Amino acid sequence: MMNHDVSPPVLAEAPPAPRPARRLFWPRIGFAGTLGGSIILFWLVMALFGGHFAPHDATEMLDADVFEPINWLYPFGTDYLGRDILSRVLAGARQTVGIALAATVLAALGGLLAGLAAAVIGGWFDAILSRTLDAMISIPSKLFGLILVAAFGSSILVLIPTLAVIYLPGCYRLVRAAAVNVAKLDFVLVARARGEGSFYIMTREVLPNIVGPVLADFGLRFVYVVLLLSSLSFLGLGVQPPDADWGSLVRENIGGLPYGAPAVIMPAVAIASLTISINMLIDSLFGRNTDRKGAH
Amino acid sequence: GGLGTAFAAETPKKGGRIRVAGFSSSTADTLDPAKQALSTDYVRSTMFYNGLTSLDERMAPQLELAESIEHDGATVWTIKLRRGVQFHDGKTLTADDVVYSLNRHKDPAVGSKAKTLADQMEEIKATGPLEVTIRLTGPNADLPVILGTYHFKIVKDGTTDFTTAIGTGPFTCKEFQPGVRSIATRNGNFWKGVGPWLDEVEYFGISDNGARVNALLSGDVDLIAAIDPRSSRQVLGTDGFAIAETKWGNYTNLVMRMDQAPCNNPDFVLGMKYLFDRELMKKSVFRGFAEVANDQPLASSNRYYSPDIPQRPYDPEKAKFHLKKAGALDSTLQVVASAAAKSSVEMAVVLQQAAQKIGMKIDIKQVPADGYWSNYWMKVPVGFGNVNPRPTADILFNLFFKSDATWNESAWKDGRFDQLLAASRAETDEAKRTQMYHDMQLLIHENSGIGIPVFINNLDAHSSRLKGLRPMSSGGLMGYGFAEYVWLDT
Amino acid sequence: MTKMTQSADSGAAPLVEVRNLKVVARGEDGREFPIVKDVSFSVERGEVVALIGESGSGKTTIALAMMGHARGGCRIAGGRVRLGDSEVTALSDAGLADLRGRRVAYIAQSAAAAFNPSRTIMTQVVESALIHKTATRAEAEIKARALFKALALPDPDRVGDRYPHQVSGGQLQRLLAAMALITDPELVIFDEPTTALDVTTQIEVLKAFKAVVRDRGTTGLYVSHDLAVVTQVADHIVVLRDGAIREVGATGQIIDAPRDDYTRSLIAAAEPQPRGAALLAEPSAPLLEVNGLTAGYGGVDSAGMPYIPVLNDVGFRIHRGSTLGVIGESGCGKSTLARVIAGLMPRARGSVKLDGRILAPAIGSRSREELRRIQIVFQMADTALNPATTVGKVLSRPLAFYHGLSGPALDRRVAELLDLVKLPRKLAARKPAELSGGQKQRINLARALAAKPDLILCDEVTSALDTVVAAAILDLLAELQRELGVSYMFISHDLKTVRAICDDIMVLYAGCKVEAGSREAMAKPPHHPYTDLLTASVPEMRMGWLEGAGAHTGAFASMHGGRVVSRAGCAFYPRCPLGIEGLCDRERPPLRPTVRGTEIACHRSDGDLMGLTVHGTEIAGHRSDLDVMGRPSAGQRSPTIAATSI
Amino acid sequence: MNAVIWKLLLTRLATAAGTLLFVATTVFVITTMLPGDVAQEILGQNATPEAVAALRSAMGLDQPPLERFLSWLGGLMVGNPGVSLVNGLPVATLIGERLSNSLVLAAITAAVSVPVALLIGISSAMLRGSLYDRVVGAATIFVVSVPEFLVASLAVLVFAVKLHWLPALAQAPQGHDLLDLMRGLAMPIVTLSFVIVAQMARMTRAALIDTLSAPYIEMARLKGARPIRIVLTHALPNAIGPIANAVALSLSFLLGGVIIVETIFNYPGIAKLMVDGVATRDFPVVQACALIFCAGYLLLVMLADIAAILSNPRLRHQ
Ligand SMILES: Nc1ncnc2c1ncn2[C@@H]1O[C@H](COP(=O)(O)OP(=O)(O)OP(=O)(O)O)[C@@H](O)[C@H]1O
Ligand SMILES: Nc1ncnc2c1ncn2[C@@H]1O[C@H](COP(=O)(O)OP(=O)(O)OP(=O)(O)O)[C@@H](O)[C@H]1O
Ligand SMILES: [Mg+2]
Ligand SMILES: [Mg+2]
Repeated sequence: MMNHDVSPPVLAEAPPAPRPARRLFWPRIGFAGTLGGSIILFWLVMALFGGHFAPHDATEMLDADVFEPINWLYPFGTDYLGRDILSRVLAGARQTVGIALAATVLAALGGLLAGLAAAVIGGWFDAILSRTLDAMISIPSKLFGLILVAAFGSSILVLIPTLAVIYLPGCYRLVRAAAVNVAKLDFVLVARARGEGSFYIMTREVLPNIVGPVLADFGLRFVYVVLLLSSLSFLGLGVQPPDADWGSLVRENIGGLPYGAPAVIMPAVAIASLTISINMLIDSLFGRNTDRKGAH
Repeated sequence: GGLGTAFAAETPKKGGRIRVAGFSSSTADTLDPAKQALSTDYVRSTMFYNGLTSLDERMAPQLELAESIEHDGATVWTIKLRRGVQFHDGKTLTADDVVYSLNRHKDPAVGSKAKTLADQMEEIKATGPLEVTIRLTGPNADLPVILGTYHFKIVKDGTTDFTTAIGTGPFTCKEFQPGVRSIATRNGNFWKGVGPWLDEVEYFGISDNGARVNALLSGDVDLIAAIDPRSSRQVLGTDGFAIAETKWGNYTNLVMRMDQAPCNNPDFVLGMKYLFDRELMKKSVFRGFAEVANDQPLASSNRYYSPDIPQRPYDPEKAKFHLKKAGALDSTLQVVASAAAKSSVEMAVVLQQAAQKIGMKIDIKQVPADGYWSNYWMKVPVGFGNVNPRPTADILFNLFFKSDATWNESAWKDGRFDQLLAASRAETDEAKRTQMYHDMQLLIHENSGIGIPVFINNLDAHSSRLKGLRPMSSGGLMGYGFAEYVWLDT
Repeated sequence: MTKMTQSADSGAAPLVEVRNLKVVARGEDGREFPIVKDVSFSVERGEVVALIGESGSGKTTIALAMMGHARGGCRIAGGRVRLGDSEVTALSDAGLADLRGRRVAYIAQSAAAAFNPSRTIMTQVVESALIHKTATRAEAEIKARALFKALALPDPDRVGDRYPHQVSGGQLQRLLAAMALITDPELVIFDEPTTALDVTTQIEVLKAFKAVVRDRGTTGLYVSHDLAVVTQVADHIVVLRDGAIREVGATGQIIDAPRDDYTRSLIAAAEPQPRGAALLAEPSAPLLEVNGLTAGYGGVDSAGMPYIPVLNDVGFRIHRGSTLGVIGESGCGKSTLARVIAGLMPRARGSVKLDGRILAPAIGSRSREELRRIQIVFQMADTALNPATTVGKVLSRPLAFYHGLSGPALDRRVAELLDLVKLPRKLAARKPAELSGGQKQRINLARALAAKPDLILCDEVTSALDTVVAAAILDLLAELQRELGVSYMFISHDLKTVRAICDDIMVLYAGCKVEAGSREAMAKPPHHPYTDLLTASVPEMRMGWLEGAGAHTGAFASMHGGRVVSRAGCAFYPRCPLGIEGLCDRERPPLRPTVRGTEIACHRSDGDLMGLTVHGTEIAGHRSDLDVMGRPSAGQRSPTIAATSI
Repeated sequence: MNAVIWKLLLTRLATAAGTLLFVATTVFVITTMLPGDVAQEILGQNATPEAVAALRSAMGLDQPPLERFLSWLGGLMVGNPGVSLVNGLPVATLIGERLSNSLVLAAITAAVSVPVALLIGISSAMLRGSLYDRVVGAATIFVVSVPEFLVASLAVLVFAVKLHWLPALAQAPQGHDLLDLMRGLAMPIVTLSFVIVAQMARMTRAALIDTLSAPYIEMARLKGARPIRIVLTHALPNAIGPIANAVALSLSFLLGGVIIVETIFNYPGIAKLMVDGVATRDFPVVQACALIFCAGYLLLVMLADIAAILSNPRLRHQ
């Protein structure tokens, strides 16, 4: 039963065959999934056009008091410099959704490829890759951040890969653990015996069988990236003022907490709403009906 | 609670233990007076050591370990020491200790922060068991003040191990862990006779402002340093607690390198100075706990402050005019800010707003606090600096405005200023000297590439049980010397 | 529905009554389709009723319904199942829990999968007794050991302390039975308990089951696709097809006078009729030539020899358009042989030539063409299919990969392939999880065919299939051979089938080639003692055969561990009735030609071997004079005999 | 202990050595690449070129990096991680107490959060798809997605400032009895648990669901086993592998990743030490910390694998 250091529903669910797919996809998502999906959609729209819906200029210091409570003029109150939080959250959607999503996808893809390759190719390749990434995990992200700012200066183009690099090893570990067990199964042997290349085996034979765990992990990783993003921005690597991603919004307004200022609560809520819905969507896509495996 | 309540004078009571939280602590904490970098170090050194002199509320030197100080022509100084002062280990103070303590600063290997100041002491020698003679490279009337600064505290002759502190100060060092905490217990035979009142002081740093305030309000600590202005409402809102505000002339300034484009154009510099919405900064960045400044480094509390320079207003029109003239409107300006320079990021944001209004685009580049001073400060065309007040205007000007000063932040070269500076130092007639300082301030205000929008006041918070705290223009926490004077009202 | 008046105590209501049972399954598209349609039958107390039908006909599904259980994706859609006085289909979850394992117990199709790998066998065997509090742990364990004995398990006192992976498949199957019987349930369900076993083991298991059922008067529902087996154990037979009942009757009647013509075809197919020898057999140069092949698992030592040796100096040839049958009991190295030839496993010694050209040991260094020409059909049907892809995709890939097919042409070819292996085209949209064991096996075969290979290594392709489908598949293989001149290496443990379809036969024992020759030559003695054992173990479709067979097969089928043999000696020695102490246990017998033109690896002369034909008496005779040679007597050696005499 | 485990141990230790060396090198390279060095950082605003140069040579920073690295490495080999550049104290003494603090915090947090996570994971695996499952799932995600500094500050505000139940600052464990310790560390522990519980819980759930679909589980059901029994005695033992792995990963965070908690609760732990080290370019300290984190991580992962093996007889009896 070595296939038990696989985490989630490995052989369980996999994307339906292309032809029937279109018809079959929706019924499986269910309520939670649809809800999650629509919230994500909402934030995506905001990421693109958030600016237009913003009641105020997200960066202007209105002559309002700081940390104002919720009121008609400022639905989410004002921040530590008297700026409108609603507008800033909407504007922050672009930073957060854009960067964090991009970085997470990058990390996931990187980890996926590396993990699959390690599992399928194995041998030295696997050993070296694993050790290297083990080492990377244990080098603190702050150092990474610093060195990267120092080396390339701070810009989104540096930020995204940095985040990705920091989260790649974790993803790799998971993928590899799952893939190694799939790669041992006969149907992979069949593909090898057919003379298929490693890439085909990685993507067509193994990948579909570990999509579940990978995505489940993706959901969680996204949360971490969002949070790390803010702390890197704090280091100066990342989103530059006056713009701010949601994490940074929470951070810069933390002083409002004693006054129960919505300025600190609302961005946190925004983060939660996005991350939760992403995970809801993923769960409802791949977490469920793993029980179908019963038949033999 | 309320502002200033703590300043009422009452008769002190002996005894008690307090916990005090500074705003920073790191493994770089040191008990070596020469190496001191941060207020946390100053607090410790004033607990454990004494200087030859000390500085009072108005930064005027008062005799401490020195019994008398005489000079001729402000060049050769003779210092007589108090008799019978004992170090914590019982050894009595002699001239050798003083000579050793002062000479250390000149040795590069020590890495003293005061090396530049110490270098002007050409010769330091013991001219008697309790007499030290110092010959300066040139006349300097301010030597007594310099000797009152934190780095020139007196240590025992030959001390090289600073894992603990053997000084003559009001407290003895019971425990010291860099970056963790230090515990000071009352020095039974403190030479002054009066004070200190407290039995024990535990001192450590909490770098997170919120945590610091919460620690105070939850009663875990009795006194905290340098709180964020935004937390003032929270502290004042809770009874049993008070805030001590110190006007001390610390400022965060816009640094425009006049040796680089675009700042090499006077119009640009002037335009930027007009672009400061000083009132808004005071209001929204510092919640009113600041003092509008006038692009020159001396605060109104300073005894050489020049009141008759007209205040430069926030004037978008004038700004636009000059910046247009400098051709800065149609190009994007990059301003570097960092947490290292207090509140510079917020100030930059305010500036950015103002610029936007006149159609000028400013990009803020926020950079890590780590290595800011070595990598960005004075290197980028437009950035921020943060300057603590110096004991004397002379030191301040010498450090930051003299044409050949290492930290001539804006690379501002003005022969007339330099002459005035040199003259003022030798000048012993107070009236003449004052006038010279006023002129120098005007020059800075007019021509230098330094924009100083506000002076930032320091806010300490404490429980009302803690009495005897007084503001000192040399810095927060009574110029870091609170330990000797405060007492607990039980 | 025919009431079974023949049963012991007529009058009393039958123990189990199934009325209009309907089970449906949910497909990928969420739509439900019936897999068991309106099935009704009943089982009297103390009798064994067999469910028989082709793979995929719904046997397992019905069996599970007896316990009110439906596999994931399926559900009981209608009808009722009554067990004694309780309506199974109406029970609550708690009610079902009380029923299961207590009043009705289940022996799963695959014992290996049914045991929890991380717990000792004993804990799992006694578990239901503890759950239902029918006994204290101590009592339960005592009882379990008794059962182990009764089920002819070696070392009954300690086998319980082992973990599932530490006992052989046949033993697991029996342990599973013990697990079922520990609570003396009223009804025991046997789901193809012997399908996965080789004949020699199968016989023991069957005998054990039968003995136990008889002694305990247990009522049984026996699921199988093998008429011959069912004939031995069942009183009544229910014939199923496509989830519907075709015929019900007493065993004798079904065998001798089947009414339904599907039943007839089943019976007809039971005895596979020999096919004509391959067309262009002998003259041509061999397609595949294997010499001195040695291989194994667990890494190699300094000498390049594997730590877990499996194959030992095996050599043979396969001619274009002909079939080599490889036969031997479970674990003798058949699959390993196939893997080595296919290049999936390194070989330690020896060579593999295709058309005279040596094949590289590893796939990586073989050309795509070489790979295409040799295709392998894996034994484990379900692990050989990617659970994530539909059957259609599984079949399309080789077509696209080797022959560059695409679009409609591709779809057409896929459909043809499904027809070839007698599967409905609609299966193309399904995932492996929704196929029955046999269906998967056929998909595997179809995938191999898709490559248009010259040689197919068939590893137990028909073992999981019922006679009809199996026969169809065999016909298909023969047809392809005739048309395309494909060659096969046909791995099986079913001598009958091998004899029927293969031109040459090779018998493996413990990784050694013990006998080989053309089908004709192999038809008559002399045989290697092991070959004889195999022959004798093939069940015949005649009631009471089992009891008869017991006489001698039992005699030496299960003398495991009775004698020790050095690695240099003859591996079969411990079970051999003719073994010569001091010779067979020391030297490995060389392959030698026989009078019949076969090769045999045995120290005994043809004459001695001739004498060993399958009659209890002769064996007995042999044994007695063996005993003279001072070996432990059969009584001690053969647990089976002990078992049958309780 | 048996052959398999020993073999694993040996190979792991060997590779671990390699990995650690790799980490040390990388960290060293990074620290030397970072602009500004310890001399500048010490002198801060007073860093005149000559002063810096002088201090450098005084500290021996003017030697070529490779030389410094090798001498440091040599020291390490004989068990001496060098002295801090900023305050001249031996790195060992700097780390000593802080490490034990960190370990205490990590240990207690683990002791609290792992059971909780398992409980959540198991229960939601048993009731998968149910409302409970969804709610709990969402809740765990919510808990992680709230920035930890927010959680921490909120906790302090409520329990220390408003209710005065708990101290706002975490006391370092020195001679307190366990109760004090728990009181002093309650909030840091909760905060940290918030961060790590989610991942462990989700992985547990996933792993269990995976095993729950194995045939032998169906068999257990057919034996009449009740759900609880099925999960605890049949599914769990077979899911230990992946669960242990997830736990290991999460716990490895407790050594290096707790900087925020250490700052907010002013808890002198090793994470803060490292951050200070980075800020002051005090590379012996940074090195030592990085190595400790790495070693801890490798150790945890190894333990996880051992757990996986022990839980799997097939591997155990190879
Ligand atoms: N989970 C499932 N979803 C959809 N269809 C299923 C599922 N399980 C089984 N089936 C279908 O139900 C039918 C009966 O399956 P079942 O396993 O009962 O057949 P069987 O008679 O036991 O076959 P075998 O002898 O190969 O085990 C098959 O056609 C199979 O494809
Ligand atoms: N991966 C493996 N590692 C170690 N030993 C193995 C491995 N696979 C198989 N074996 C052993 O090798 C021997 C031959 O296995 P193989 O699968 O070839 O037998 P087989 O003849 O195919 O049996 P069956 O008829 O049951 O399929 C068996 O004893 C088996 O236990
Ligand atoms: Mg079946
Ligand atoms: Mg096999």
